[in-house]
Amino acid sequence: MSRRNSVVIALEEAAAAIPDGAVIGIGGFVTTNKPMALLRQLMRERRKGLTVVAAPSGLEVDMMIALGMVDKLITPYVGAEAISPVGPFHSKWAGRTFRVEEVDLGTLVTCLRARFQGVPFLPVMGAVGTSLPELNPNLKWLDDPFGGPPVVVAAPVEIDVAIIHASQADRYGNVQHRGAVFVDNLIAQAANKVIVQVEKLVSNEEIRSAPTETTLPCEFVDAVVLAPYGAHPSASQNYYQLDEGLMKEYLRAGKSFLQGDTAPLEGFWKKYVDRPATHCDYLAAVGLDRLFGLGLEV
Amino acid sequence: MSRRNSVVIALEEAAAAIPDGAVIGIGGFVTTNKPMALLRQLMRERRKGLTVVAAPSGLEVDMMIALGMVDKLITPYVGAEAISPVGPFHSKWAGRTFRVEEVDLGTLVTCLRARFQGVPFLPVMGAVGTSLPELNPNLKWLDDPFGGPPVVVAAPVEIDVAIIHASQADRYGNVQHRGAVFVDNLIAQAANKVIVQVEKLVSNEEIRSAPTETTLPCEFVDAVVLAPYGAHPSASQNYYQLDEGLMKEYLRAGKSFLQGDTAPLEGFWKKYVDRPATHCDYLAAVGLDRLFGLGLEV
Amino acid sequence: MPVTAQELMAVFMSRQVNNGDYISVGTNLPVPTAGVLLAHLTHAPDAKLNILSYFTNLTDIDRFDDLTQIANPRVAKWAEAVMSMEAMVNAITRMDICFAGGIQIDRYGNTNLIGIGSDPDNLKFRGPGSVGTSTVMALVKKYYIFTNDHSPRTLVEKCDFRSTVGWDRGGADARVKLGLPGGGPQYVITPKAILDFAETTKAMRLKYVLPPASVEEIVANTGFELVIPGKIEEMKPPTEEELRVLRTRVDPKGLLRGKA
Amino acid sequence: MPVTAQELMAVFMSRQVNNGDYISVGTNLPVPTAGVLLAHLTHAPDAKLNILSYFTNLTDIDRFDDLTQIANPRVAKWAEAVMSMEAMVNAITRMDICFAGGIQIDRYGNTNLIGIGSDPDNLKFRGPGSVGTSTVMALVKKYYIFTNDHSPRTLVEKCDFRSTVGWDRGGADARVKLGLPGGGPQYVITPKAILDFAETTKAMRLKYVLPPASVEEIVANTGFELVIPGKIEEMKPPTEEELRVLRTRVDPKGLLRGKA
Repeated sequence: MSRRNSVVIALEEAAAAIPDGAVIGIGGFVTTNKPMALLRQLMRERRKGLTVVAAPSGLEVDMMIALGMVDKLITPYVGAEAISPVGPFHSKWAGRTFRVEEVDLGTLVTCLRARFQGVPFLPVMGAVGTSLPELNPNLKWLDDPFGGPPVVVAAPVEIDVAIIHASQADRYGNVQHRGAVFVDNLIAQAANKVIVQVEKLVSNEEIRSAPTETTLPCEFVDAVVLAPYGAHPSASQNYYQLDEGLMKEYLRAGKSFLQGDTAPLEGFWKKYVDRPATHCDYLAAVGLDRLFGLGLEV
Repeated sequence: MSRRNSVVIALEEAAAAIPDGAVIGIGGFVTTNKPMALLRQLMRERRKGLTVVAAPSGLEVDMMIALGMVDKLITPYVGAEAISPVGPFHSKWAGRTFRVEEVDLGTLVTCLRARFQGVPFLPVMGAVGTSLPELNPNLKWLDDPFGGPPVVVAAPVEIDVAIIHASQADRYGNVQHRGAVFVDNLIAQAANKVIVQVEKLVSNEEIRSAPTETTLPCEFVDAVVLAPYGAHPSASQNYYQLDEGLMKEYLRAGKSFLQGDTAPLEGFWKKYVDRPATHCDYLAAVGLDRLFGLGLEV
Repeated sequence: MPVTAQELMAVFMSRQVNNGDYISVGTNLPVPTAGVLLAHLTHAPDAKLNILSYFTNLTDIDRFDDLTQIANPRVAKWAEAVMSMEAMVNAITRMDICFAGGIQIDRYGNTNLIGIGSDPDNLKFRGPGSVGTSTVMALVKKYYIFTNDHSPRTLVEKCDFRSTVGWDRGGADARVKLGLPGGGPQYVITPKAILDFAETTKAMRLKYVLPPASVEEIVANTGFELVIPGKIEEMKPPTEEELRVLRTRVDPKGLLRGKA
Repeated sequence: MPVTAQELMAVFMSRQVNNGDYISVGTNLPVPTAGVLLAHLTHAPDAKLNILSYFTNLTDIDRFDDLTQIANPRVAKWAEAVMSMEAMVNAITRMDICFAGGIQIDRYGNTNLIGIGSDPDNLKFRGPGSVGTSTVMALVKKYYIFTNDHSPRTLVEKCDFRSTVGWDRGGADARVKLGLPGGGPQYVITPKAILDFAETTKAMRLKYVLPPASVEEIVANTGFELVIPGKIEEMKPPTEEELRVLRTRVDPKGLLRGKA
């Protein structure tokens, strides 16, 4: 009998599957479950010309803009809620040039659905009467064959590689979020390749003991990367809270940069992106004391 | 502080909310999780003129056809798999006249989605090139504004009352299937009123201890009916297997009826529908020994 | 202590909630959140509160320690159900109440979270993005527009861009003509006033003045001509019970009283 | 014991499966199910088997006791994931292999599960319904048509109704012209023959004769003119390993050997 294969790979190998110019899908939600370990590897390697398709985004997208990695952005939000309603690179974009295809969450969901449902378009009521059709070439007006007013329809958005953070997976790629799945399942289904970083690898038996908790069956997952604390500084469901301090450190550096003082931001990249050669080096740079302090309250 | 209200009601009260001529949505899947206790009450009361919107159906729809309750049928399947690929009332419909709006599962899902997404139509690739657009007035051809070939689009299907069987619920209407949800979530979301019958009532604390198991949050549920063994003779996930014997008893009676011998079918209605005044009377008529014998193997 | 404008805003919101309503509580909107919680702890124990991906019931909670942090994954501990965003998008047509913010809000309740400027490729200020608002406000049964800034900068004659459509270019049938299923914006809630929309024109109209603001101040700080009724009614003051629950359970730290 | 036609059908199916394929195993199709399980237990341990609402891995199972009952909720005990039907419909474009049955199958692989007759309101025979086939066969990367009845009643010139479209009215670009993303039907598997579709016309063509049937018998029992190649190749017989796994683990009770 032949054996079932493992899909667990190293973080560096996973990042190597994402070339310059790729369309990447980023999972998570604002400041929770962001696949930061994988994204930091892409930042370290200064991947260029990316199209970013993302669920409501946190400061990771702001950072990628700051590093000049983004050519096109399709996301309904970039910010960190109360910590920072908009990121520093919102301000006139600091000279970074890239295109934005405006979507709200409903429109994004519709574009992803059109992709994996194999249909050429889907109507989206949320775009009717708004500026979205003027600001997004994927949206067009269409008459209703059943006699109602015209509607806006959205074309499919295809993703080359989806990058997702979750709680746990087995070696075959059965992934469990142990909490909300957010838009991760749709981003995965719209993608040609899906990489999931997890806090913990578990046995197939553990997955089978709670199959209704499986949020991405192995069918949807091409590779799994073990990355404990891999969502830091965003929160990881059931594992740790967001690191508000580190986010504010970035915000201060970004704001200084926009005011002409580039040193703090350069220091930030050096300390958290470029000097740590590996994910574990990054965690050491942050400090384990600090990481452990982010443990969830009861 | 005011108290939260219970939505648990009696089976008879739930059935009374479904008038003649209603559009009902039936959950479950072929021979599993069919809301038989509620449907038997409707059969007992010989509800007339119903439009039935159903996930792949088992013999319950065949029975409702036999009793002359159905005016219009929208379901991708009626049968009992290996036990009976088609039900007795498929054969020339035995003189029962009603309309069929042909759908496959993908088309049905699309019609339900159009309803709760608030869009006037949704494309459905499954209908392209098939006979479905000729056989279903809810389907129309439409040009693709992005330049591809024309597609078939489906109009929303609205349901007055959804009838669903699940494993458990709390008194506030938080429902857990403890297994597959099938199409039940979509049928519920497309319905103006949702009634769920359950094997077991559990505490709100038990629901909260496993919130990811909640398949229909109380938002989607208007009434809960306690009906242990309520899916019989279909299977109930985690509770009991289907009663093949009773299904075959019905099939024999139906086939005799079609061959001119009406007595067996009349006997079947008398024994299992009309004589038992309540759900518990029905269970007694089937026999508790028999019911307990359907317990799931390990 | 006298009742603050923010407390009045919360009390007004609370009174819009019917028992059993399905409500999505947005993130980083502490005043509407306080209003919804106040309703939930008084007359609406059956309200279904959707926060992020969680359906929660919060009536058993004694007091809330941080209104700015209600909408974070920590609410998972109160969850009765966890939904995917896809399921939540599917559910918007069932939703009774939601809230929309805006960096610009126009006379007909259209709002803008996209940005300020005329050239979309070179905005003067880039907004946070539409988040979920475009689709939610198209479909939800009724919604409320909320802003912390009652000024001509926010309340503008015309939005530079529209992330949500309210009453479009006016008229009671504006949304029907667009085919939008949702009921549209009902009120605009600011620190100076509660505003509604005139029945036939759907132009924004002053309903209540929130002290210490005055009609003159409100008119001067609105970037378009508000409809001012001949006689402006006064908002029924908070009841003793409303104020007690608001101050001791919903907002014990006094965020709405300028303390937190 | 000699290899039966049904065993050959299963072995043929097994060889169509690549390791890693995502396959939906339909209900009440024991022969294709046997084929998929045979592949899974030999060369395709990474196949992703979707049965009803469950994603399963069955490589650890020693032997299957009932091939007619594989596709029932009891498979939940082998589940790694449980999916809603909505999620499964969303996933069809990713699916590699599925099977379509038909009460009628025409020359271009269009199939009918709707009914027999000309008047849809007064059918001579009412079929079971399209089940999931219309949408799955529009989208799945490739599919196989399966029937237990190789006769002119099933293999017809033209279906009375179409529940799935195969190669429409023929031609290699038939599906592209319709805009269907899926790869279309690859083979028709009957107890008498394995049939494929000619490259340019996409008309059904005899590929393998399954003993004891003969070419003449197949032609006589097909309701339209089959394409018959000049030289008909023979299907590579089952290997010892295939037959051993099929008979001892997949079908120990001998359903495919006429025993069950």
